[in-house]
Amino acid sequence: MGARQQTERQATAAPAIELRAISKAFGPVQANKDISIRVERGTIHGIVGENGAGKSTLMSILYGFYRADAGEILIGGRPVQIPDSQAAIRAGIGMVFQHFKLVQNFTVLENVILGVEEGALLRPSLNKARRVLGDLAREYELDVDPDAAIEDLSVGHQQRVEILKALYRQADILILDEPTGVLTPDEADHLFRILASLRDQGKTIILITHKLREIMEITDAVSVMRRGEMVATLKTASTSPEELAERMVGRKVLLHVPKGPANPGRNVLEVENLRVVDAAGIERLRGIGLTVRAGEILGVAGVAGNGQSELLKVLGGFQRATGRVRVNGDDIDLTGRRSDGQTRRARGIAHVPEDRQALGLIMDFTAWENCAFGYHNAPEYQKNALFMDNAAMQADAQAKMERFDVRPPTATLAAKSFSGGNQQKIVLAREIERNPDLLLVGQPTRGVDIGAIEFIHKRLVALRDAGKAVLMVSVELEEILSLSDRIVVMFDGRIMGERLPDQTNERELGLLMAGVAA
Amino acid sequence: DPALIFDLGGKFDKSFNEAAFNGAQRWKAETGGSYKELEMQSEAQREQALRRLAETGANPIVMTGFAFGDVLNTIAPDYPDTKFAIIDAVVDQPNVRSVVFHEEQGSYLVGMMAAMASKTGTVGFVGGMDIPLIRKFACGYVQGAKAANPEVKVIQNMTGTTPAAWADPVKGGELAKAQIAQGADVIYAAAGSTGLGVLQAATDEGILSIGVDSNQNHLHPGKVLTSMIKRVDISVYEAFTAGAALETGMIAMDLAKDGVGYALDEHNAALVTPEMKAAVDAAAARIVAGEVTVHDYMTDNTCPVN
Amino acid sequence: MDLMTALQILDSTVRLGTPLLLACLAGLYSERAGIFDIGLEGKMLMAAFFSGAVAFVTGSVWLGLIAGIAGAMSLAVVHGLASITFRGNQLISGVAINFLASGLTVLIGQKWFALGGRTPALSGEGRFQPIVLPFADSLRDVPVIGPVYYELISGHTALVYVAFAAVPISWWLLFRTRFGLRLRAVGENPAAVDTAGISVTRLRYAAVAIAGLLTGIAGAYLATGLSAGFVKEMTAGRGFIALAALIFAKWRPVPALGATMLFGLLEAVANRYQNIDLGGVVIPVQAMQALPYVLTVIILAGFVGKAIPPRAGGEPYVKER
Amino acid sequence: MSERIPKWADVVLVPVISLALAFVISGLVILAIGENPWEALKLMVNGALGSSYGWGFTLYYATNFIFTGLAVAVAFHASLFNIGGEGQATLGGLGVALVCLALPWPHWGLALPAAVLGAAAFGALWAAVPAWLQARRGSHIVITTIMFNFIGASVLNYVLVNVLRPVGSMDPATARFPPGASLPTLHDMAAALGIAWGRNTPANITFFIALACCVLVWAIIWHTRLGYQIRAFGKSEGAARYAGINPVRITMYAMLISGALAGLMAINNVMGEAERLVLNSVEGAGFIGIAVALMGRSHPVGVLLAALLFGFLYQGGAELALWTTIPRELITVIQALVILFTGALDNMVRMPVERLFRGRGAA
Ligand SMILES: Nc1ncnc2c1ncn2[C@@H]1O[C@H](COP(=O)(O)OP(=O)(O)OP(=O)(O)O)[C@@H](O)[C@H]1O
Ligand SMILES: Nc1ncnc2c1ncn2[C@@H]1O[C@H](COP(=O)(O)OP(=O)(O)OP(=O)(O)O)[C@@H](O)[C@H]1O
Ligand SMILES: [Mg+2]
Ligand SMILES: [Mg+2]
Repeated sequence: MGARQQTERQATAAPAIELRAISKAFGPVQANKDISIRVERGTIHGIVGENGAGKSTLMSILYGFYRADAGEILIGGRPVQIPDSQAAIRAGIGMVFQHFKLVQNFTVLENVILGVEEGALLRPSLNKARRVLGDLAREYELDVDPDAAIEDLSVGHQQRVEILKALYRQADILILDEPTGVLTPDEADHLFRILASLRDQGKTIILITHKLREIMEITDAVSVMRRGEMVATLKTASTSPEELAERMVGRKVLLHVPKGPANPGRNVLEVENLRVVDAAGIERLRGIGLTVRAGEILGVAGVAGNGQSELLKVLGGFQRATGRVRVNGDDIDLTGRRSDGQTRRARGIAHVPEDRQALGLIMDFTAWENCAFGYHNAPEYQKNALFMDNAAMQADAQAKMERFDVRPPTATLAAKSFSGGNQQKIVLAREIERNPDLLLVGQPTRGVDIGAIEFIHKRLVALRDAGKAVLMVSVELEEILSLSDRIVVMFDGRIMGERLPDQTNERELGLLMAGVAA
Repeated sequence: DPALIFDLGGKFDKSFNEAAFNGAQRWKAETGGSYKELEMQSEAQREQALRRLAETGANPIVMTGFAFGDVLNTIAPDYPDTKFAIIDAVVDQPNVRSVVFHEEQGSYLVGMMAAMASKTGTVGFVGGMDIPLIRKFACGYVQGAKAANPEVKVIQNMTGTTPAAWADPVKGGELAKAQIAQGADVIYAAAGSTGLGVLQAATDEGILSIGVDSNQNHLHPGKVLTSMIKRVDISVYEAFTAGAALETGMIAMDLAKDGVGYALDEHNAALVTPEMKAAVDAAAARIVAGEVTVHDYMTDNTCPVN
Repeated sequence: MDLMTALQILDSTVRLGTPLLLACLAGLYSERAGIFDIGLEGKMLMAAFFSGAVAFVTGSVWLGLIAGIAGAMSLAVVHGLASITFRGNQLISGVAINFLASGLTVLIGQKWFALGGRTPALSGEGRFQPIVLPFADSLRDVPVIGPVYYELISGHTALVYVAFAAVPISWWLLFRTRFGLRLRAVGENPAAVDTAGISVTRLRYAAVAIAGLLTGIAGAYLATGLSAGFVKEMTAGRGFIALAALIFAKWRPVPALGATMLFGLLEAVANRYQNIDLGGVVIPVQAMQALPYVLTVIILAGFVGKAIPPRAGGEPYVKER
Repeated sequence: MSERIPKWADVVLVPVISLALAFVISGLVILAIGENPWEALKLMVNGALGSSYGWGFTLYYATNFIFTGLAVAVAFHASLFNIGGEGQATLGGLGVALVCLALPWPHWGLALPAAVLGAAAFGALWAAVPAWLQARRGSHIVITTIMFNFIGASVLNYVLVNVLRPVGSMDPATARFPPGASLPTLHDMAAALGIAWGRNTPANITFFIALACCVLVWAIIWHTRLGYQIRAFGKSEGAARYAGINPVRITMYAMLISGALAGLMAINNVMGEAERLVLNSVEGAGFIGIAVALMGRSHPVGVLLAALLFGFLYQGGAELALWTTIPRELITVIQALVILFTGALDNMVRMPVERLFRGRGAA
């Protein structure tokens, strides 16, 4: 069906949302250029596009977080002004941001009532919210402990809180920006069930995601953005992932990286009985044992918060632990003075951390400074005993960025001015190009667009094929299944089981991740 | 024209510098002459101020405060035709007049009065920073108090160790209250504007206080027992009057020269009993006559009594 | 130590702790809303001056109080403009405010009264007088309770009671009301507040204004409650001690009471016991004067642990860079 | 991201307009107290910059502020707020005094290096305790450095009154340092080169040490591994730990350098100017260092410029107070306004300037 035909039919019934000729610039960056889009009432409308395409900006304008430089917004056919989020909320719009807007040390209830309190005193509002949340939980399977502090909740639960916030404000139109980036497949399925039932009740949903599978599964229509422009709006039923990917990136993309059979060699990493007790006295790792061999990718699956982060931190050298870890047959100090990232790197362990912004990069440093981060003691970066060789570091970074297709390939830009996908490439370039014996990698493609996912996956496979050991932690089962040569599943600080990718499936892994021994 | 340089405390400190200012004003009023005055802005400017005044032809140049001593000692030889007068320090140069006060004598007298006015047998002393000058005040005060009443107890406090100690009336008030709580019913304050807090607290709590440097009796009429006055004004007035013919050498301003003393005026007349006055005046006479020596803390850095 | 001595020391603690408490609570509101405030000292000083000056000129301590609050508020507005509207550096703004107050008070004071920055001494209605609470006199002779009530609880100026009342009120306001919820949220995550449709700017201005109000009372207490008039630099570093207490209290109102009173107590003790003679070895007065600060360091090192400030503290809220 | 206005406008135009604003308001203040702002300005500029004599003082004050400013700046890079410059400089003075009085120094060339060591060591020592407490015990460095300012004042007071004061001296100060410890002033140095330069001004060779420290700090922060690690730690402690940077060690190093720099100020004021140690020799320079570092955006060049500006204000203002009836507190007000407008309200100027440039770009 042609786009024109579609537009004609919709002209009769007023769409839930219509944006006309929206433009927005951040200084020199034109984030949105003359964008028009219609979203029909009672549908789920997907928006896809590469990192930095302008999706979040567009939605933030709709939600009154940013103000457009030009353009018009119509809700239910009537033009409205949305100067701030209060106006958006009044217009029935709710938004779940890509980076949650929750107050970390507040309880769920407090977060939910923030801004829509009933009166000057909190108690009545809290009571009402507790009641309503109970109802919503029953209606949409949105359970969270209303008295838990946000910082103690898993990301999945935090997202539920965001959705509850929107529903509590009786939003008719719900915008979700990359909601599944941090969810397990189970949680994602759950979310989609919720979204579907919301749609069935007549609510309108806009879903931004990088995962085309999700678009195909749940949306009714999909809009594609590229470099700040709207390139197409399509009926989901009449398109395919391949077509969407091509329109997004402007070229053909491999959605699955081809990979030959593994050729595992000696044990590179041997972990025995690893235990970690955190500052609050909670045991985070309860006797982990695993091995990774040269020339293989070991995938560690699990719901976030089941000890994978601690495992990576221990191996990366910035969390104390007990037990035994050997790399290339040599014991590694887990508690003493030599238990730090520098020593680990000297042993040939490279680490791409889960949280690139908080750990992997110094956001205010330039790209070239970041490209030496952790390896700043390396001899090639030193001019002499006293000074570092900044020129050498820049040249080195420039080369790495070009090889890893970081865009823009400008080594003098600050890390924070790269998009998430490109930030991830910088970290990967730094760690992979060190040619480590063992690469630890957490959530390699979280929040990264498909073009970049393809690239990152290729590099990981290439590293494996070069005979290196890779330990990959990911909450994306698809990624785990397609990249790993062996899979272990973690639950509650333990290894629940080990599987081979061609002998298992998402369902079985999902059960293991839920702590149900298969 | 003569010139006057105030120390860092500033012209209006209600005590030392202000007394100097008053002396200069009196000279001005009486002679109709004009003079130049400067307030120090920082340590590094002492030399600058002295040199520039000397170069502009001011004569004599009078400065208040021992902190000038060292600098004056180095620059005085460069201006042999200029006369300098320094208050509170001894500078051994041919063109310098050094004026030192025997505050211990004045403090001795007010110490006696304190001990005699005290009903509790406990009197107090609040100093500013712990510097030798203030210990000199304290030591004289204790000697006087013990002379009047050997049994008397003297509580001594210093306010602090930073220059803020001279300008913290709140803390001054608290120190006074702490001393009152320990039984003191007459308190002598030698602590710059911190002392204002001491006098205030004493007044509020219904006990007596003793002012310092200038006559502070009027601050709380009927509540300030007396003030230990240090006639800086006279020194300045005399120096200005002498003009370029200023005699150099050391001048000791003591009781004999009326350089120090206690204040008696309409504000405290009712507080000072005839016996008190008689005793104090007698002691003053004996000191002048050399029959009684008040120990000067500065001579050996110790105080015979506590 | 007998009861009377203890009570006198505690009484002094209350007096010395009160300005710290008010300033500390002021800082608490501001920093809970994400605006660092190292200008507490300056605002107190400004308030002390204007309260002293106006109380002298009008003879009314209440007008003085209002003027003091207005003085502190005007600096609070400057701080708000710098750190909220113009998204400037909050530390710089605070430093500037301290300098501004220290200069302006003397400059204006000299212009008005020509006493080198001092105001003339206040008396009578120009000062806050101690309030004797009901039954204080009649209960005085009841053992223990009587003296405690008479010496310690009764007999302070109105502002002391205001300061103490401000503690539970602040707790209630911050943790039991909508305003408090929003205020705390804006210091933790202004984006959350913004996306909830609440004005970050307005909230932060409100917090800064409350800080102005409380420092205003603190300054007025110094000049018209504790002393009788303004003397230049009379805050003598109390704003910084209040800041230390705030961190000590981990930005909570009730611990703020504890922390400020602890500082007050340490100072009161050091005032009271200055020349301690330990069998021939006389502890120098300097050691006693340093004692409160040394003890603070020891307590901090030993018992308090890491204090985590409000997460968005010190950062201007910028949506679009 | 923010290339909305050309760099020159950001670095030169905006600060200059801000400064102008600060001076306009200062002018209004002067007017309000009944004086003539124009005359005042002339007097200030003349007094501070109009002669080699004025420069001699301006540079002297600036030297103090460079040291304390650098001290605060280095700590800032590690995200540590060192309010203790005052105390560290005080103790630095003690170090200088002990060194200078220890030996009958034959020549300043020998005394200077020793005094530099003494000053740096004592300053660093006074920063070391708060640093260690922060690193190991999590005690907030802001509080501990404030406390150490007070404790330092007490220590100095005790030492000067009871230990180092010559008997019979009224002044709580040390004896004069031996002549061999007397540093060459700018006048002496210029004279050696045949240049006439104001006599009897306190500016001395330490100014060049301060300049060298600017270069040194710049080199350390941006060209050494230590500096790299300090900056990384300052930006993100979590990331620093990931990279294997030891937080305790970096905190200690940063604060030791910071304290040493603050301590070095004593070379200028104690050894170079007073040639003896007096109470309160620091005179608040430690606090001005905070303003200098903030205004200088923690960059040595910025610190240098801000220190010069404050040196100018200090000297110009002092001249004003010396020769007119304007109270010296006017300087404090002008300083405050300069700090406020250039440091905290700079966006007030930047925003309209941006609009101006955007308008021109569109046209
Ligand atoms: N607050 C901001 N200030 C300045 N530039 C911004 C801001 N937010 C976004 N941008 C820029 O606008 C462009 C669009 O960003 P936006 O976040 O809308 O992209 P996106 O499509 O959501 O990307 P992603 O898939 O990474 O979430 C980017 O180039 C980005 O650099
Ligand atoms: N407030 C902001 N100021 C400046 N740049 C911003 C801001 N917010 C986002 N950006 C920039 O926008 C781009 C994408 O922004 P966004 O936050 O949507 O993506 P991200 O989460 O960093 O990336 P990804 O979606 O790939 O994970 C990045 O270049 C980021 O630096
Ligand atoms: Mg994104
Ligand atoms: Mg986005």
